[in-house]
Amino acid sequence: MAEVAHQADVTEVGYQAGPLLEVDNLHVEFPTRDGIARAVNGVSYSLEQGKTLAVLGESGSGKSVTAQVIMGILDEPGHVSAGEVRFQGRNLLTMSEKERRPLRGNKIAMIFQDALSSLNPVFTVGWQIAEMFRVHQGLTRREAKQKAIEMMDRVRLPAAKNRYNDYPHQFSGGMRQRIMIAMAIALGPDVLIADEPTTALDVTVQAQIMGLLHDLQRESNMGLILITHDLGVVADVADDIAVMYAGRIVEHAPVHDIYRAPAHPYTKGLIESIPRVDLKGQELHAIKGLPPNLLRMPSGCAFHPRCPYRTDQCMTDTPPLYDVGGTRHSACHHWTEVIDDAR
Amino acid sequence: MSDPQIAAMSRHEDEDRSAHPEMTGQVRSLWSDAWHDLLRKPSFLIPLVIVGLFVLIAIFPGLFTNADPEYAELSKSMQGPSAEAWFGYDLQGRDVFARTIYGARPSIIVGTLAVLLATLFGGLIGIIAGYAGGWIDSLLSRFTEIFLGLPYVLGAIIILSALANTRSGIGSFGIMMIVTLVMALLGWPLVTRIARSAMLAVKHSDYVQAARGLGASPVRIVFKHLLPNALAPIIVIATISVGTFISAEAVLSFLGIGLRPPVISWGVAIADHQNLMRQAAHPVLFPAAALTVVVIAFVMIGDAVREALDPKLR
Amino acid sequence: MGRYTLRRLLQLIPVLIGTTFIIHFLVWQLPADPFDGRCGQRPCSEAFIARMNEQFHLDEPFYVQYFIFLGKMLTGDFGVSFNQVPVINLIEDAYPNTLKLALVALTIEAVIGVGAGVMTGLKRGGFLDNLVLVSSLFLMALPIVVVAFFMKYLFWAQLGWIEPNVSTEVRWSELIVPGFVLATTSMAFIARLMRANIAENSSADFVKTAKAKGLGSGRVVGVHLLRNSLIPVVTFIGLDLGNLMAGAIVTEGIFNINGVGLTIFRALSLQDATIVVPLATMLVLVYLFMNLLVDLLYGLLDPRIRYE
Amino acid sequence: MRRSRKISAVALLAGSALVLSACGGGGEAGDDGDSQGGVQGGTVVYGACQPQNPLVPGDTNETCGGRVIDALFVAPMMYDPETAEPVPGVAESIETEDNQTFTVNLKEGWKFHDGEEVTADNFVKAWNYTAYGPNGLQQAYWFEQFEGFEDLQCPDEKCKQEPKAKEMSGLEVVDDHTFTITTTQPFSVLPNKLGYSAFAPLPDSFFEDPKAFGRKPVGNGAFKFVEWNDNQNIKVEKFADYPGTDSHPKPSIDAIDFKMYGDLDAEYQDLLAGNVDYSYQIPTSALAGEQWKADLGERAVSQPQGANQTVTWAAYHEDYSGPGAVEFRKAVSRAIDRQAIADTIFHGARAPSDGWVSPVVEGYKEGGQCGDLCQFDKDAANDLLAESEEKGYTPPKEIPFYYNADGDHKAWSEAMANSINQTLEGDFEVVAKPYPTFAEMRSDITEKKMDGFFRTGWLMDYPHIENFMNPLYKTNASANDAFYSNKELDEKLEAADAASSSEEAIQLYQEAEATLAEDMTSIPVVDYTTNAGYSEKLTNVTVTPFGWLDIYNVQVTG
Repeated sequence: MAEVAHQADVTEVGYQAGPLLEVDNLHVEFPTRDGIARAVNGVSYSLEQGKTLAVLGESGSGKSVTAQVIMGILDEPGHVSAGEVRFQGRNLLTMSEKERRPLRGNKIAMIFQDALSSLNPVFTVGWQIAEMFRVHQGLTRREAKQKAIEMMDRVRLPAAKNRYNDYPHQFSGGMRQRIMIAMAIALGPDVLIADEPTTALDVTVQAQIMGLLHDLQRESNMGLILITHDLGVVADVADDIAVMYAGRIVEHAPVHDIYRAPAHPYTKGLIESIPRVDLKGQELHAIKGLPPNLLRMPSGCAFHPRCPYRTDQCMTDTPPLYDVGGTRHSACHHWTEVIDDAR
Repeated sequence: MSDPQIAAMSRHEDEDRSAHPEMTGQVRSLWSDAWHDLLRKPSFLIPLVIVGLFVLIAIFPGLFTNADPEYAELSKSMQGPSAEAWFGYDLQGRDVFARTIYGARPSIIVGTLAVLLATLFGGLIGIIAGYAGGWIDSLLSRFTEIFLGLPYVLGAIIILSALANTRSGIGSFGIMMIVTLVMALLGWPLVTRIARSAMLAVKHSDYVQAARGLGASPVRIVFKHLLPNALAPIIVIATISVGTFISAEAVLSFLGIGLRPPVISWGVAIADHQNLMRQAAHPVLFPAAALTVVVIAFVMIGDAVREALDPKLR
Repeated sequence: MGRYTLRRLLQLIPVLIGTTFIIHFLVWQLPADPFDGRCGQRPCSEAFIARMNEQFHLDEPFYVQYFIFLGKMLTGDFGVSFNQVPVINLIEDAYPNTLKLALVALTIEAVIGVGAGVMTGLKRGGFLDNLVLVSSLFLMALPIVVVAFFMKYLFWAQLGWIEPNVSTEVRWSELIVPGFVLATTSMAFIARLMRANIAENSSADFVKTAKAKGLGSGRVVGVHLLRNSLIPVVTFIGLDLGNLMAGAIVTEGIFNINGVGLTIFRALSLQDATIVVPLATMLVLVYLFMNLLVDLLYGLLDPRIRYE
Repeated sequence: MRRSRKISAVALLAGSALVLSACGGGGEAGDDGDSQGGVQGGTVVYGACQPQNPLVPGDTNETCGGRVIDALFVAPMMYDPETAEPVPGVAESIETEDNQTFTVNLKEGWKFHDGEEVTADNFVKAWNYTAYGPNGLQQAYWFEQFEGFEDLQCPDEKCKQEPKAKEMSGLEVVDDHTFTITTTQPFSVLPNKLGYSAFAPLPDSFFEDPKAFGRKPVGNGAFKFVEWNDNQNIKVEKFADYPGTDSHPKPSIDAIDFKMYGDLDAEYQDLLAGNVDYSYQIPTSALAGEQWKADLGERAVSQPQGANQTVTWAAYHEDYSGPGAVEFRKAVSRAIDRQAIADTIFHGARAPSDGWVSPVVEGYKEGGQCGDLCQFDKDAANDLLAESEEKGYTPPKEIPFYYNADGDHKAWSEAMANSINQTLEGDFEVVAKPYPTFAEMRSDITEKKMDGFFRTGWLMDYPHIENFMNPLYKTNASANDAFYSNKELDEKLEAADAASSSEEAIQLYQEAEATLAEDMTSIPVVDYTTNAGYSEKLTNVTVTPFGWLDIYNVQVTG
């Protein structure tokens, strides 16, 4: 830890010791015809250099929206109503677009779930990677091409040179995601946000991509935010896990703690729904009920309609993020029972 | 005029279909959703009311005016609007309001009938070509392209000039039918193209393959799966075309080769009086306004239907 | 691609034969005898009719006439009109004018249509957006004659910026207003098409990627968004060239431009099929080749399209 | 569109003939024309249209080409620019004793534009060529009265066999500057006719390559051909060796640019903008509300023209013949409010007709010969209708009135139909029905297929009452559209043709005209008025009774 911080000190002038990236009490709202949808409701998490934070949750839980806020690419009409996002101590949300743009792609990069639709279909992949160098570093076309081919090699794309002029649709899914990654890490960002990077891929390819991400992170010592709905893929790569539900973090803990003993009934449900080899023959648990409607959020704990531990208190009081010990937190009034059950 | 837009729309439409074949699976909800959607949209309801009004005028022109549209008094020629004649008098001294009212019927009949014919014929050919494939498709496609190769204005002028023989005393109905048939003749190939590609997209979609795999009879496949799904783009193109066809009819009438007396036509009224605009504009203004309103209303309805039925924009 | 082009070209042959046959048939066979009214109030002398019939092979069955015509067209012989003017002269005079007019119209519709479409597509729901939506509806619905008279009245009679008619030299600058008139409908349509494309693509994933890459909004819109949204518009514009050329009749008439449409229309009213058929055939050729070109262009613009 | 409709209307109005009269300068004597110290030089831009035939005098039968031919060629006679009286052209004199053999004496010193001298041979060869059937020229019929014309016509329909002769026996060259014409019957107005452009001479170069000549004509007139850009313009320039005549002096201007328009409105706007110097037609848009007089001021010219508009009955059709039909036609004639139509529909561009002959021609009888029958009177019209019913005539329920839609005839046709319908109280209706083209209408007219009444118009070929009688009403005449046959009329016309003096001839023609009121198969409606305008650049402007600019005396200033 100390070493890492020291390194950062050297590389970044004016960087004050502390987490690389912090999301602090973030609120995001989407005005709609039927009312305001509160997609993110006071989310806080932080990311250290060289670490991997997995953000877990169902679709609509606010995990991708949070990532888009960090990148500054939130779609209209969504907007941040409160909170801060600090990168190396500076609040990104109060920066002007002019100050912020150089960070995007350069310091904080992002890859998306569907590489086919995320890559521009009408430009060659090489061109799209080279664009990073040309725009951010002002390289000439030839220099940028050279660099882009290097990056393509780096993400282990076979015959990179020959495929520089190919279009996205000419690649397989896994290859496309490698190209996205090459593009994202082209400029050596400090933070890489991977939004469901393997969801659309075959299982075997998933593992390759996760492996690649993991390797790259170690090589360049960047912070990685891995957004996923699949608890299974993060076990081997994540350091910490933040579980989100209905726009809030419901549990935040180091990865081994969570697997060992989840402190929130939702986390518990997620873990139980992973098919496991050692529990062969047993019934697979699914969390009952549906994710909440963001326009008509349940009172109290948003999870209570689906929660087996529900009490009257859950229906009225919104649970705070209880300190569960160590670096663990859980937003459940009954977290003690949940942990006990798990053990 | 009408032709290029429709062509491009159709191209657009083609893409949607082939790019999202899975969308066609949700046909029933699509139709009912579209309907519910439309009923809530002012951009659909307002033009619908306008079109409704004009259809009413077309059916019962006598409800809206007592004046005889053919009664002419030269002494009143070109007199401006007054309490007696709201829209004034035309060159022949006829009541412009009455003529504007009576002009609705031919416009609407020709526009809708031409679209109907073009859609039925073009749709049928397109569906057959798309469903049958193979040499039937090739043959029908080449046949369609021959007619598609005739640009709209040029084709209409040539055909109408060739057909414009009055001797047989064909009367109002005959005149309208000739114009209708020519417009349908030039309009059907577009519908064919759209119908064919819609059919192709649906035919290759997973659920149709599945139904086939499960041993559904061809008849069942056609009526249960293919037709309902292929119909949406055809309906969209038909709705939009009504407006553009009415506009096209007016231009042909203006050129002197479309509708003509004894049919009372807005396009003819504009052509007859555009020379006199420096003297008085009202004999041009009112029919032109009526024409514009009707066309806008139809185009807006078409646009709303397209939005409702086009899954991509929802 | 090469094989695809070849196949398309081969497919064009029956279409061309079919279309020209239809035109030939309609123009030559349907109307009354072309020489009925040629000699004014008196009937034409039999000698005159005999001379003309022989010169234009009118005594042959119509399919023979058609093949004679086709054969001549293939060798580049457009024949002479009833008044013995080589039709190629008319084509040489009229074609450049119509082409120029269509190109001006194309430029105007592309610039204004794309501009308006991009602006409104990026900022939907605003005042400008509604203005463009409403005005484009109007432009699409207004008969072209109304637009033409209005523009001429405004720019000539009121402002005095233009001459009432295009001169015989047909200078580019003189074609701006007629071009605008000719372009109105397509312009409105392009604006709407572009707006829809921009709106659709601006929420597309690859635009998000472009933003995430840290590109300036100018580059995001100007390179990534525009390039994709332009594809359908470019194909539309390509197809429109043929339409504009064939549809310029009204505009050519009102601004006295000696173009193809006007020449055809005049020839039709004089029943001179010798002029109508070759000129219409030339228009159809342009129209069909533009269609083919657009199809091929589509493949270049959108690499996802593959030709079997 | 509109443009071409109007043009064809004008161009074909008269059917066959137009008279090119560009002859000019009546009032302004003086050898070199510009005696008034006017400015020499300059180009007149003349509003025009694309000729429909090669530019050969014997093949040009419409005004678009006629106007150009008129500048390029001079016939033996010419017509005075102001009065349209025949005056000498290339001919020094035309002498006859029996009105059947005419001796034409040509002036010396006239040259073609290629330098060849104009001799008697040039006339005789040109006329024989025009009349020769297998050549199929449009104006062949002008030589019908010449002896030997029949022998030059094709013996069979398809012209497979050669005609008996190649030269008319009625033409004989006496010497280089004298030739004689012999007609089959006495024809007193022949010299009058010889001003028409079909009688122009042709140079030897024509016979070498008639086709090329038609695109690049070589004439003997005051202007020589420069270039012809189809549908754009035809340019001609002053011919230095043109000798000039008293009435048609050497022109003051250097060149004429016949600029073609597809649309009268466009032409008119260019006239206002100064891009056109002379327009011989003002569009309806400007006539409406007298707008053009406000626009042009003194430069607006309005004067009678040698053309009229009649309607003709298909009296051969069973529906329109029999006892009482004549009274019915008279009733219809009295039910047409000519004055209202002239004022309202034509905005003064036409005047109500009072007879069958244009008021501008020699032989027009003051007050007209139609009398009350051409006066609108509702009661009188209904009385006539009642009379016709008494005699047992029942008109069909629907009476079609045909007009051609490619001319500007719709408005007045409808107005006339309305006027008749609203005046006559009978159980029938007149319906104005358009033929798409003049050609198609002519075809049905000449094939005797009409089943109602229809518009007929006549633009004089030459300014003489004879031109409004013989071609139109004589039995089997070429433009007798009603297939009318009246023995008394025929006799009067023959007598007039053979009359020994001009006065006597006119008297007889007028008597013939008067007989037309008996049957009313042709009903006069309106007479044409020339409405022309010219630019500020032109001075000394005369507009001829044909409606054309006097190009010999006009001057360009500024």
